[in-house]
Formats: sequence, structure tokens, C-alpha cells
Amino acid sequence: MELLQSIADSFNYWIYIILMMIGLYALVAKNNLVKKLIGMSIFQTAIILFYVSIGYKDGATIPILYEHQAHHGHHDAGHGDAEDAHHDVEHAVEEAAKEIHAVAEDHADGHDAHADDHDTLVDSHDAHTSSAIHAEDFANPLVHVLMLTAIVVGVATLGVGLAITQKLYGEFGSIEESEIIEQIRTGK
Amino acid sequence: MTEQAPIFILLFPFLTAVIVALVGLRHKSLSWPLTLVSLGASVCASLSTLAQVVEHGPIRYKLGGWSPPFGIEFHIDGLSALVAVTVSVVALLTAIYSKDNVDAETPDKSSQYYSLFLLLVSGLLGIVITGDAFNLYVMLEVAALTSYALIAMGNKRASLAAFKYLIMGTIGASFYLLGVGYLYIKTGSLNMLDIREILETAGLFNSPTILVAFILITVGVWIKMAFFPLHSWLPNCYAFAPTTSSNIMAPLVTKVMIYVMVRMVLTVFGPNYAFEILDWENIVVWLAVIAILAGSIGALAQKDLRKMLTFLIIAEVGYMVGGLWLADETGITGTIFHIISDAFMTLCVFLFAGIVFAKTGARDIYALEGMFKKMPLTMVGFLVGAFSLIGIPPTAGFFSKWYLVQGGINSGNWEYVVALLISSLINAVLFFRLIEIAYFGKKPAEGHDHHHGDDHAKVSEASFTMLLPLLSTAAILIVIGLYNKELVSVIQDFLSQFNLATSIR
Amino acid sequence: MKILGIITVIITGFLLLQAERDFPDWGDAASPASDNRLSQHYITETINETRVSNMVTAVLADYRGYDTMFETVVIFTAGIAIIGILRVYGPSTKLEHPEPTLDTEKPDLIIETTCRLLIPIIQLFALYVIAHGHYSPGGGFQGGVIFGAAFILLALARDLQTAQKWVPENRVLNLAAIGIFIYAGHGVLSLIFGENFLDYSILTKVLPGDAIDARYHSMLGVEIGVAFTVTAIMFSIYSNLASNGKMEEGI
Amino acid sequence: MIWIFDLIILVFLVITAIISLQVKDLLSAAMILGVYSFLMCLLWSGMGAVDVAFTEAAVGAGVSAVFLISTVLRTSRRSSD
Repeated sequence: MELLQSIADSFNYWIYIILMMIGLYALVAKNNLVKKLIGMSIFQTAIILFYVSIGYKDGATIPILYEHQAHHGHHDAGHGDAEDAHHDVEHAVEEAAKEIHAVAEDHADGHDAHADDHDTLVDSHDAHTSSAIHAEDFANPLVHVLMLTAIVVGVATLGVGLAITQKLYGEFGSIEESEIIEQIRTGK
Repeated sequence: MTEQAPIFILLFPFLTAVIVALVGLRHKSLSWPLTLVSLGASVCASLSTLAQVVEHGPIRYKLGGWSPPFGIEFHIDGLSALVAVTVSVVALLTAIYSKDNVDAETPDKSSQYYSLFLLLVSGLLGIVITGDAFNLYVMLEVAALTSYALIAMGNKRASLAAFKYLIMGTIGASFYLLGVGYLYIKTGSLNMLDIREILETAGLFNSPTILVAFILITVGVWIKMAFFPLHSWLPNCYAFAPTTSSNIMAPLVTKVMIYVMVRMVLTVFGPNYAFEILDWENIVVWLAVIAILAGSIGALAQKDLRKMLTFLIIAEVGYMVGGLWLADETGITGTIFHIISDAFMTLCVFLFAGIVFAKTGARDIYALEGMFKKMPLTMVGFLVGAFSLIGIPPTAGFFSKWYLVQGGINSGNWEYVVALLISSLINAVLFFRLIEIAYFGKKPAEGHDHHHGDDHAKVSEASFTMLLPLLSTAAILIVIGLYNKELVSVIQDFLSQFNLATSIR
Repeated sequence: MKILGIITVIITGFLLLQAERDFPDWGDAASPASDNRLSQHYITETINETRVSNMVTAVLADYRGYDTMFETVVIFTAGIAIIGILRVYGPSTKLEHPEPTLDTEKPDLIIETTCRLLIPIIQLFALYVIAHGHYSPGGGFQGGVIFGAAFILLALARDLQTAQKWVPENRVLNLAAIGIFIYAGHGVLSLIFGENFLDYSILTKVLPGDAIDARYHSMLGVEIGVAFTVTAIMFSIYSNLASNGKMEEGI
Repeated sequence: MIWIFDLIILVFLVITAIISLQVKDLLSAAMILGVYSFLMCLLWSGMGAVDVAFTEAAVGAGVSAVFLISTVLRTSRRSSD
């Protein structure tokens, strides 16, 4: 089982390459225009899979704070006495964040990043109180944002591609690339 | 207000695109003036930005008020400011020119056409001024989607060309995106300057991931700029697209992609990595030599005027890719200079081709017969553009080529110098053939006689909106040529930060 | 073409596999991408700087709001592009190659009734997704797509004409443009008040609360703008593709 | 145990991708692409990318499948490859 699991782990990076190659092959080699666009869809989704894989962390949860973590989620000006508590927590969070900053900067400076990794994790665990937000508990939100954009770009490109396909069908009566080229050649 | 100038470069065309899409449905006649006004404002903003950059050095404009690695920033140095000015000026000139063409070629859809035109310009400007690697991808897609549509609005053959372009363009953009992902997995940053800093401090230059990222980004951009073995989409696209579409895209799209390549090589990876650690100069320069020769020879074989010019674009792309990989300061100066001068000279000859097409309805080069008598002013504009492409002083083309040749000699890449001279010679042959046809009205061999007669009797000087941009472009070419020292000093200010080899490697 | 395809695939695949060995372990929290100040800042500071508990929404609409604006523009561009490519105005001309005839029967009673029940629920859900993007997955894009899908469902279940009565072509374009104006309007307002483009914190001058609240509220406004554009353009793309640009009858 | 599901989904992803490119009927190809998108969406939600998964479910499995199907019905259903 362990072996299987280790395969499954690196499998993710492999699968994205396999899917991408399937898509790329279809983009280059398929003759049917709609098939090419389907290949394009697969190709783009594979890249998105790669990005999402970057952001995944073992044991991490979705990048949304729960109610008890997000004391400031609902800002309510009416609660006077709650404000003080808020400030305390805010303070703690800031402290924690500063430390993470410091650690991260050390990291960027250090040449031997892998050697300190373990220490870093332990350090940040020790340093923070339980109410603080640990970066390693949440999946990386940045790649998710980037990939939302990529998905939208993908559907926009697909739409334009389909529109051109329909226009070509209206003009040539075919959606096979070789037939269209043949028509252009003989038509001249 | 001047510190907000960078955002106005982009904001005017972009917001006007939306307004045109909205207002143009009801009042078609408003589309063109609105386009002109917004592009004029954009030109002013980019000129003001250039003035600031020259005076105070690079500008970093924080969008949303977030400091750079967390938010997106505009990073505008001498290179981006120069290219931004070029893009906005070319766009303005093309927009002036477009009035008659758009009404004639896409009568029902002029509002959509202008909207897409402005979106293309804002996409290109966005690519030029952004300082964020992922944002560049988004702007790349804005520019790409509009180009597909602008090409597909042409005739029957344009649709197929547009589809091919869509496929190639998507592969190119996806490679770029993947390359950025590879950079991100190693550096954890998306800001260009930040990536560079992390690459240097963390000593990542030996990592295979960074190597693959470099290859993916370079190949992706090469596909988009139609570098020789990857050029197959370009000729049909630009030859069969509506006139205005090819007028805006031929000068700008490939040049902006070359800008992206220069930006990636110099700013993100650094010349140290691209030229010294990888040491691929010879391979890439040889590829460029092949591209130059293939483009020039391809152009010789064409009888269709616009198609001939598209092959010249492929040769010019070869000049610039080769010029960058000469890894010599003079050569890179020449590359950046050539981005600017080539944008204007390509615009000049494409505007001319558009006028010929609009006046005679013919595509092939024999349509030029007797043009000197019928449209003398147009021919003057064309002559300047042709001389610039050949490289005759005092036009801009001469000076940029001079720097490229100088760079080739300095770095000892004689094959590049020879290819450049051969290509200039071929350009001379091509254009003097055209001039001969136009001046002496040389009768072509049989088979072409359907072009003279009735068609030509009606041909007269082009209308004012067509002539003005052509002559202004010609004037700009000469002005750039005369003020080449000032331009080069701006470029060299920009290049001085990279410690490039100046004479002998 | 097949050989060319195989060669491309082999070269690219080989290249990508080369780098794969160098990647950090899958799911490693200490990989450079995750253990960087950038991603850590987003995770730990978002709640303090914006009061939004969904980090993705905060990064999307605020930290990288400029990206998102142009993402909306990509959608808008696609809509305009498809109208430009496909739309045929005026009476339908004889095509050289007739399109395939579709058997358009009378709408089925079961489908019609189900859709009448479903569409309001879908629309309500879409509004919830848009409005609740600060606390749960969702936001302008997802909500907009779902809202657009409700209209597409209407067009599929009845016919395109019925759906066109609700959202005629010009209104669709107006909605799309309004969406972008809402988004860019936030940016322009902050420019007018003297801050950088899209710096929401200066909007305290028109919004209640302090600077962080202004960010919080502006993000909602921005998401609504995105939703407008996406809804309109999704329906516009569908109606153009389904009617072959003639806007007469759908599939 | 979650990795077993991951593995199954990954294998299915490759299978659906290949089938949707090999099947000669374009309508089926469009449907199978929808399945592919939906599997992808499951995988991503497993990785904690809920927003991305949500968007993919709405866009990839929903709207783009509809776009593809409307184009297929407006053009030709048969494909030579």
C-alpha cells in the first residue's frame, strides 16, 4: 500500500504531463476542427491541474477561514466590549504574521532551503498561539486565483474557436481541415 | 496628475472600447471619433510617461495600493515607455486610416470592430507596461482573442487562417503560462523583479526547472511572434484579414511579442543566465539567420503585395531575435531600436498596400502600374517606407540595421551580418521591382491584363484620412532617423543596468 | 500531421519530464511556492487587511484586482468577438452551404414544467453565490455563470425567442458594459479621490466604515460587476452559437 | 484513504480524455468532455481548491459543454477522426 501511495503522489505530476500531451497531440494532429478545440480544452485543463497541484499541501484545508478562526469576519461596530477582545486577537495574529515574515525572509536568504525546512515548521508551530493562523494549514490561495482566470480565459477561447468553426461551416460546408484546404486549392 | 499617467495609457482605450460597444449600436457614426479621441489621449499619456522615465528613471506604479510582490504593479522603464509610445502612436495612425475601410469591409459591425480594435490596443499596451508575469498572460489573451476576431471578420480564407492562428496562439500562450508556473513552483513569486531577485539570491540557476521554464517561455513567445519554423500561421492571417486589421496587427503584434522576449530574457532571467550559463547564442543566431533568409526568399516568391510584405515581417523577426542573442550591448540596442523603427516601417508599407487595395481592388503587385502619375503623394510615403526597409539613410531603418550589424561584428557573428546584408539586398530588389512597375508601368506578361483598363482609369489620389497617416508615418520614420542619437541614449540608459558585454566577449 | 504531432508531443513531454524530477514533493507544505512570503502573507494577513474570510475572493478582487478586471474584459472581448464573427444582421441571406435542419418539436410538458420550477431556484442560488463569495466558495464568476446558465436553460427548454424576450440582444450588451463600468468605476473613483487605480481604501469617502470596511464593501461591488458581465456574455455567446448568429431559433 | 479516490479519478481522467478525442460522434465527444471536466472538478475539490472546482463545474462541465453541443448541432455531427 505504501508503494502505491508513493506512486499516487508523484502520479499527479505525471498525469498532468500525460493529459497535456494528449491535448497537444490533438491540437496538432487532429483534422476535425471541433476535435482540435476539445484537445485545446484538455490541454488548458491539464495546465490548470499543474497549478492547482503546486498549491496543494498535505493535511491542509481549503483557503477559507472558519468562524472561530475569523474573529473579524463579521465586523460589527455596535459591540463595544467585543472590540477589545478583537484587538487582542488581532495583535496575536499580527505578531504571528511578523514571525512568519521573518522566517520566510530568512528562508529566501538561506541557500540551503531544504535543510531548515523541518526546523521552520516546528518553530512556527511553537511560536504561535492556537488562535493564530498557520500558513501551512491552508492551501495556497494564490494559485487558485490564477487558475480562476485561466479557466475563464479557456472558455472565452473555446467560444471564439467555436464561432470561427461555425463561420467556416457556413462558408465551406465542412469542419474537416483537409476538406477545407482542398476546397480552397481547387476553388482558385 | 502626472504620477497617474501610466494607468491612463491603458484606461482610455479600454474604457472607450466598452463605450463604443454600447453607444455604437445606436449611433454608428460616433464610433470613429470616440476611438480617435481615446487613442489621442493615450498617446499623450504615454508621451508624458516617457518624459518622466527619461527624467526620473523607472516608474513603479502600485495598482490597488498594495506594495509589489503582493499586488500587481506597473514597472515602466525606458524600454516599456518607448514601446508604449510606439504602440499608441501606431494605433492612432491606424485608427485615422481605418475610417473608409471599416465602413466598406464590415458595414454592419463597425461598432464591434472599433471596440475590438481598442481592446487589442489596450491588450498590447497592458503587455508593455505590466510588471507582473501572470498579468502579462492575461493581457496576452486579451490581445490574442481580439486578433482572432479581427482576422476572422475578413473574407473566406481569413476564417481558416484565423482558426490556425487560434490554435497556434493558444499553444504559445499556454506554453508561456506553463513557463510562469515553473518559475512560480521554484521561486514562489509572480512579480518580474521579485522573481529575478529570488533566482539570484537562492542560486536557482542550475535548476532544471528554471531551464525548462526558460525554454517554455521562449518557445511560447516565438510561436506568438512567428519566428521561422513556427511562422506558418502568419502569412495567410495578415494577407487575408480586413485591411485595418492587418494594418494594426502587422506592425504591432509581432513587435510586442519581441518586447516580451527582451523583457523575459533581460529582466526576468537576466542576461547572465540567458547568455552565459546557457550559452546558446550560436544556435539561436543560426536559427535567426535561417529565419532571415527564409523570410526574404519567401517574399521573393510572392506576387500578392500584402503576402510579400508578411514574409518580410518574418525576416524582420529574425533580425530582432538574432540581435538579442548576439549578447552584445550594441546588438541589443539595435534590437530595441529595430522594434520601434520596424513598427513604423511595417505600418508604412501596409498602409500603402491598403490604399492600393482600396483603390484598385487588386491584390497583386502589378496593380501598382503607373501609380506615380496617379497618386504621387501616396508613392512618396511608400518610397520612404521602402527605403527604410531596405536601409537607406536617413530613414530609421538604416540606423537600427547599422546597430545590428555593428553588434554582429562586435560579437563576431559574421553569419548574422552576412544574412542581414543579403536580406537588405533582397529587400532592395523587391522594392525596386515595385518602384519600376509603379514608375514605368511595365507591362506584365500575358495573363495579367485584366487589371488595367477600366479599373485604373478611375484611380486617383487617396482620400485625406488615408493619406494623412501614411505621410505622418513617413515623416516619423525620417524624424526617428534624424534623432537617432537621442533614442539610442534612452535605450542605452535602460541597458546600462545589465552589465552587458560591450565589445568582445 | 500525425507524425508532426507525435514529434511535438515527444519533445515537449521529454522536456517536461526532465523538470519533474526537480519539483518539490507533492503536497509539501515547505515547497518554495507555498513557503514563500507571498502566499503566507495572503493566508495570514487577508483577514486583517480586508476582513474577508475567503482568501481566494480577497486575493482575486483586491490584491490582484487588476488581473480580475482584465479577466472580465477577456469575457467581454469574447462576447464582442463572437458577435463580430458570427452575427448576421437583417433578413437571413441564402447560405452557400445550408445548415443541418433540426427537428424542433413543440416543447415537452414535463421539461417545461420542471424548468419553470427550476429556473427561479437556480437564479436564487446564483444570487446567493455572488453575495456570499466573501465567506464561502463562489463569487462573481461562478454566480454569473450560473445566472447565465439559467437563461440558457430557459432558451433550451422553450426556445430562443422566449429567452430573448427577457434579455434582448441590446440589453445583453448593455448589461455586459455596465458590469465593466461598475468594476472600472471603483478604480476611476479611487483615481478621482487621488489614490492609485483600484485602491479601494480611499473609497471610505463614499462607503461607510473605515478603510478596511471600504475594501470589504468594494469587493462586493466589484463581484457584482463581474457577475453582470459574465451573465450577459454567457447568454450572448450561447444565443449566437445556437442560432448561427441569426438570433432566430435556437437548438 | 483519500489517495485511492485520487488515483481512480486520475486514471478515469486519462481514459475520458482519450475517449473524447477518439470517438467519431462529436456529440458524444462533447458529453465525454463534460465528464472529464467534472472529474477534474472532483480532483481539485479534493486538493482544497474549492473555488477553482466550483468554477470548473459551472464553466467546464456546464457552459462549455452547452457551447460545444450547440456548435455540433449547427454544423456536422460526424468526425473523420
